[in-house]
Amino acid sequence: MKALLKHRETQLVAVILAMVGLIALRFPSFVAPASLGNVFNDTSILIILALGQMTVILTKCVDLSTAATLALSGMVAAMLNNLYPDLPVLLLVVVAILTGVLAGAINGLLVWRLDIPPIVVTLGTMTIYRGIIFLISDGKWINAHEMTDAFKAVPRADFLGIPVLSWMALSVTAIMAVLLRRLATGRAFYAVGGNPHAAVYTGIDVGYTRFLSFVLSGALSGLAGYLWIARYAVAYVDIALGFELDVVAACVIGGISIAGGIGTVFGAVLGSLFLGTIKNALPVINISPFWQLAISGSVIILAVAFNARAERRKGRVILKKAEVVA
Amino acid sequence: MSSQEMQARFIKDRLQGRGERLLRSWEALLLAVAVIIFAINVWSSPYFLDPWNLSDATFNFTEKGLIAFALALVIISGEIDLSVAAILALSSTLMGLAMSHGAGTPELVAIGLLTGLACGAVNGFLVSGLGLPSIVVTIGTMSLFRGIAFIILGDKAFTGYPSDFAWFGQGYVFWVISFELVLFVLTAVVFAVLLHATSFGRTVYAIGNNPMAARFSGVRVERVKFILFLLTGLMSGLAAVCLTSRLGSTRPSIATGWELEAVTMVVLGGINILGGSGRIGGVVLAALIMGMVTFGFGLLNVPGIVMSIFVGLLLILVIAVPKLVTRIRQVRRKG
Amino acid sequence: NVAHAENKKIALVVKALGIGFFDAANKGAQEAAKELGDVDIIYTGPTDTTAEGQIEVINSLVAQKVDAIAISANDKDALVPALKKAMERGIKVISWDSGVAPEGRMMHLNPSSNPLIGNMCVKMAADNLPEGGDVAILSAAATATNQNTWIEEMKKVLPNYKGINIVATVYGDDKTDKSYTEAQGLMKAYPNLKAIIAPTSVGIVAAAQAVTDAGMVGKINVTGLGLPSEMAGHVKSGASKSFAIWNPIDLGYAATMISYNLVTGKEEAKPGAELSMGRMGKVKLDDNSEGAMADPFVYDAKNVEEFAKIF
Amino acid sequence: MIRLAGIAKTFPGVRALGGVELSLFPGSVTALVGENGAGKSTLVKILTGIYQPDEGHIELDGRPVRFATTMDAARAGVTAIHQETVLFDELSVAENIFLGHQPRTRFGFIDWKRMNAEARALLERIGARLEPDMRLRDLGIANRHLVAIARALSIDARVVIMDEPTAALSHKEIGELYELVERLKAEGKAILFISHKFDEIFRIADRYTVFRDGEMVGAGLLAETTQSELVRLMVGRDVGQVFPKVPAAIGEPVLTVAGYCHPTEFEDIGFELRRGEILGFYGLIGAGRSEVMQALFGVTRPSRGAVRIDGQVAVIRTPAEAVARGIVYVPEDRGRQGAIIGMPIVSNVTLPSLYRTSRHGFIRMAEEFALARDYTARLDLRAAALDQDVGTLSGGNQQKVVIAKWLATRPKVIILDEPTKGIDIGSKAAVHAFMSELAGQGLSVIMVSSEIPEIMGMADRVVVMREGRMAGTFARDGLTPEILVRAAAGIGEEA
Ligand SMILES: Nc1ncnc2c1ncn2[C@@H]1O[C@H](COP(=O)(O)OP(=O)(O)OP(=O)(O)O)[C@@H](O)[C@H]1O
Ligand SMILES: Nc1ncnc2c1ncn2[C@@H]1O[C@H](COP(=O)(O)OP(=O)(O)OP(=O)(O)O)[C@@H](O)[C@H]1O
Ligand SMILES: [Mg+2]
Ligand SMILES: [Mg+2]
Repeated sequence: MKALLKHRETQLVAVILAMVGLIALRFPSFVAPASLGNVFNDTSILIILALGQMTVILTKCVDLSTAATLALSGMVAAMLNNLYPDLPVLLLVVVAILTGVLAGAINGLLVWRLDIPPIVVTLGTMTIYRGIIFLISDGKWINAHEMTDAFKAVPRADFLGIPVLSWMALSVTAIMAVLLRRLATGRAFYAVGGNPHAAVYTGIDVGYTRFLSFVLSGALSGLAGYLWIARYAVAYVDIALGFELDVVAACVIGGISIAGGIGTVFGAVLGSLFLGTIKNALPVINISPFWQLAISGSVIILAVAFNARAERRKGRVILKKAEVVA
Repeated sequence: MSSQEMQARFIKDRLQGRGERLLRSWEALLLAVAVIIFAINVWSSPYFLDPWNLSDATFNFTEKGLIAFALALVIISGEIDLSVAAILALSSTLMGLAMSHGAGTPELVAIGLLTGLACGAVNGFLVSGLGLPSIVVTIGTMSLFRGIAFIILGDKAFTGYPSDFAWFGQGYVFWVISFELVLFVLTAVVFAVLLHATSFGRTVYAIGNNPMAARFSGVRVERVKFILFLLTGLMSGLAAVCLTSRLGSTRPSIATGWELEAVTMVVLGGINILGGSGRIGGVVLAALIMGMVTFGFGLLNVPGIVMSIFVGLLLILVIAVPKLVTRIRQVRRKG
Repeated sequence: NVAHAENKKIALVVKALGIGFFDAANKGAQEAAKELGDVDIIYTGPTDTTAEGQIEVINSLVAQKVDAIAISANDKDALVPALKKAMERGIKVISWDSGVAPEGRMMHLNPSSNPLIGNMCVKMAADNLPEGGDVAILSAAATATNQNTWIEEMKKVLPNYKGINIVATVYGDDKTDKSYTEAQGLMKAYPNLKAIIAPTSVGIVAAAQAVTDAGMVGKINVTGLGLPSEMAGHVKSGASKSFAIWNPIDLGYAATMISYNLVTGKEEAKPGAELSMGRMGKVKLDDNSEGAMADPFVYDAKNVEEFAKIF
Repeated sequence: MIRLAGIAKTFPGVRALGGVELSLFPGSVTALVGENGAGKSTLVKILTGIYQPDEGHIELDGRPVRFATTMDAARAGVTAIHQETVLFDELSVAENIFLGHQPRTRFGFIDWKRMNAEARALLERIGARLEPDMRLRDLGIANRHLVAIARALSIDARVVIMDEPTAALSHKEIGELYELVERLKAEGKAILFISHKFDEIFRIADRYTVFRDGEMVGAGLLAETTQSELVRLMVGRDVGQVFPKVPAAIGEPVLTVAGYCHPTEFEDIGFELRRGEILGFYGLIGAGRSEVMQALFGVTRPSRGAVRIDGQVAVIRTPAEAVARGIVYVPEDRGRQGAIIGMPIVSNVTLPSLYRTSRHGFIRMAEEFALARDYTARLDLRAAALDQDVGTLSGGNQQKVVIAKWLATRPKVIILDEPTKGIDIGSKAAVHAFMSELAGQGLSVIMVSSEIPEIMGMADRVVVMREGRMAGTFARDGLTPEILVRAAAGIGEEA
């Protein structure tokens, strides 16, 4: 029990529950199951992106191009749908994911083969990918009526009473949990971020592992790109502009250490839910829209300070008597 | 153990001469790029080589450059500040607030600078006082500072700044030389001296290379970092004075996205994003390059996003190409 | 290039490239250019809706020595210094759609009169609510000039519509996802909501989508200002009973015509003047040198399909 | 069993190995000796597939093999305990042991259950009392090393390489390691043992190979050689006295420490340091000596106690304050706390004394170089130029830069924490000679060391620490290794 209390994740669950409870006091309708389901559904895309970003951060890198990759993949899918309405939606989803994979692979290759710091690479590709959207779409929007109904229907389709969008987030979470816990590649992400130098000695190719994490992040951004565009039924250059910072913030709130090697799937999901709940709740509890930005900023800072305290090294204890107390 | 090490007791001061070092430096590469871009601009638009037009073009980079100089020091010390644009917005908002209560030009400038300092102090406290990672702290304060601006201003705007206040962003010191350009050059010199010729600058490099060893060498790491965040806040406040004066009005969304442009400028300028190396001269050249690219493309009416593709590519290529070249050389030597 | 050198260069500067409404305005400008013969249109703007971006664009247009700038502003005040400088260098500057403060331009062409638009928005909501009810506004950026003016006008005419309450104003920043989330928030916070008024083409589409997704079609009516091509689907589904817009093609056309007449010196923009706009007739300027083009036009299930093909 | 033929390896600018020959035999321990930077660790990395040789080849049972990855080497039965710690703080003990070759289920997933069970068995085998699910970051340095050993043994190997395995172990664990080596030998494994400690080489090894500047300069049976013969092969010349302590005039007290306490690390420390004195601090690894020194230097904050410098009470809260009062500290962890690798020699040397080479905060280049030149020359630094990055120097020379940096501040007290750890015998003699010289000039020296010969040879007095407390202070006269070991291990106290 005590061990449970100490876990960052457990604390985060408690904070989220407390927050939801407080909102419920003023707005009971917010905690109706349907309403909470909606909050989760709204957060699904953030969860998917955060899980991708998490693998990158685990390897001591950062991917600032996720939102741009999302927009690019979504635009590619939407344009194809517009030009060839007969193509099956599943194929378009695959195309979106592959676009993401390609974008991620470019990031990964630059980091792996040319040893350019990830923040520089993704800062560069972030603008490049958005620029490419402008070039391929000629800056035009693709609007709801230019997409087929089947294309738009997928995320909101109902399966066992839950929208497919939520199912997507749930299954990506499950897959990532298995990947990071039960596959050698997953453990390699932790090893590479925890101690890149030592990873070399255990036969892990540090660069290649980072490459893989970027590809994975790209693939998830690609999937999220399709989901985003189908859900909001519009595609244009500035889709999800600045969203990459939300994704990084969600990871950090969820206890993924920016220094690499520390973090869990559960944490990333909770971090996203936390951010999602706040963004969802603020308009509901009638907080002036002008306060929202400052509130989410403060919350991020608090979360970072909180996590840093939890993470602070206990230090080695030499004195015997101190050891008993500690 | 190389044979060099085994030789004489006498150790010479420098491995390479000054000239050779300059020639091989990042700045030389940037200068070449700048000259090429200048030439392309001259060739592609008849309007480029006009003193007034060139003068107008400098506004594309002067304010961002002011921020980039201070940011460069922060990045060399191994930290980062993503809240610079938000600080600018908050400074501008508080200046507007003061103006609406009847403050005159000197007070406005003071308030702009002080707000910047205060925001820098908040960042500095969180990063060096509490030891939190600067990249996430400043993502947080970025929302916080701009959020406060939104709280104050909401959907309103401050307009009607005193007419003499306009001089900072719209005034000319001599012929086509604007006040902002003079300020840019002066600040560049001050920061170059601070970084390259003072003991403070030296400790900044030491911290960026190895904060632990710097601390063990008697460097007051926390204090230096705090000062750097203060400086960045101050420069953001200064940029706020210029931009507010140039726009003649304030809205909370002012300077959105500038943090990434400033970081891009710094990195393009050859400052190692991981800390420890880089020079102010590079940042000056990077500012010029980015300004010329924006203006040159603007004259051809190329949309802004295409310019950013170009800057993004430049950012990656300028770092990638030298690495590729050495790699190819190595392979050739072996093969 | 010699032949072109004598052509008048008129720059049509928009809030951001890629927005359907402005692309349509560009069509109108091109039409005017063809009619006039000796005009080159430079259609440009930043890629995101910021004042700083527009200033850079203005600076490069000044450097190119264009003859006129016709701008739809992202910020009423911030553009003033840059546009003033343009005027000092002999460039004719007018604003259209979203205005610039009087010091920064020679005249402003309102697509329609602001009181009319405000009234129309409330009327469209009220027409479908004989018993009255709660209504919310979904705006664009909190800084958008025209949005704020229209919202003020809406509030002014409210007493004329019995039973209609405006319960909230939220801002979607002309971003789809933000507008969508805000619309969802409105539905959650106000269970009795009967209509959402979104006087922005991005917001209205997102709100209609949100209403559809929440299964509230028929319960909540989305109305406001939108483009027929973007709204056709939502009118069909019933999420939106009706919406209004002026014709952006006409707007672009008129702005170009006015600019041309100012450049050639045939006409002068001053309070009380009457400026001609080609096939659109004439516009009379008020004390602020502002003029309104036409009434907003209402689209509903009957006519939307037809116009969707045009813009 | 395994044979290396003509192996050569060049790093940019450095030829680490050139045409090396080496053979290992089953059931036999081969000691590999050589100065710092002779290429020993590089050879280990080639043998385990981390580096690829530029020339030459490896033969296993007479057949040439190629180790493209560490996995190839492991499959061929070669395993190593590396010199650097190659462990992961955030992972469990079991994962640290099996990372890279985890047991898998039929579907390719990691079999955590089996992994933990196998880890438990391995840990038992080497006598480590650790749970497989403990997180590594909660372990002390010695236990970490045991995990590293368990990791090496988790590969069913025929060739076991140990690169300075005893450098971080204490007395007791070293004994256990020797037993393990004997057991492996009895199992018929071929063992390569790298060490700078000659007593231990002669104790457990059968054969030797000597490297100098990346070349093999000698090999044979240990029974047929002597220590001085090995040293001559290593260094290429005779090395004089290793501990050239010259008696120095001992003056008045410079540093007095009384009732010094820290909440978790040490308690009730008190001693006096006099002018010209070398005060040794001995103890088993982890006794808390470094902690005391770092508190004196202002890195950590003590909870109670008084420090006096020249009779004046001194409160030291930061290293900067310590330096200002004339106390300087040469840390144990050279790479992380000592040298600033990415900066030139000159900047490293002048960093703490910048105020002396600058006016009003502006640095004067000429004075700066003069200062650096002066102190590096005194320490006989070997480098090509003063603006060369410190990272390009060998370990011993890096240590000299750190010492030069502190001498340039003209301190009263210099604290040397394990000054010769991992330093070869030639450089060691130089450091010792220099220490002696400093004391002779009236500087007070505190020397923390875990090597008995060094302590006995150099110190005027010795403080022994055990588990964060003082276990006794001993004068040089009549001191025997026996006394030190008993005090450090607490033998005789309980009995
Ligand atoms: N990755 C590398 N890049 C460049 N030079 C290297 C690298 N690794 C080793 N060297 C150089 O190769 C030489 C041999 O180093 P090595 O680590 O093998 O020495 P060693 O014999 O193990 O020394 P020690 O006794 O200090 O452990 C040294 O000069 C070292 O600086
Ligand atoms: N659990 C640990 N985690 C991280 N670093 C450790 C740990 N244990 C030891 N160290 C580091 O390893 C080095 C050697 O530690 P050591 O065991 O020598 O302790 P110490 O306090 O230096 O005691 P002494 O100097 O008496 O040996 C020190 O730099 C110490 O900080
Ligand atoms: Mg070695
Ligand atoms: Mg120690």
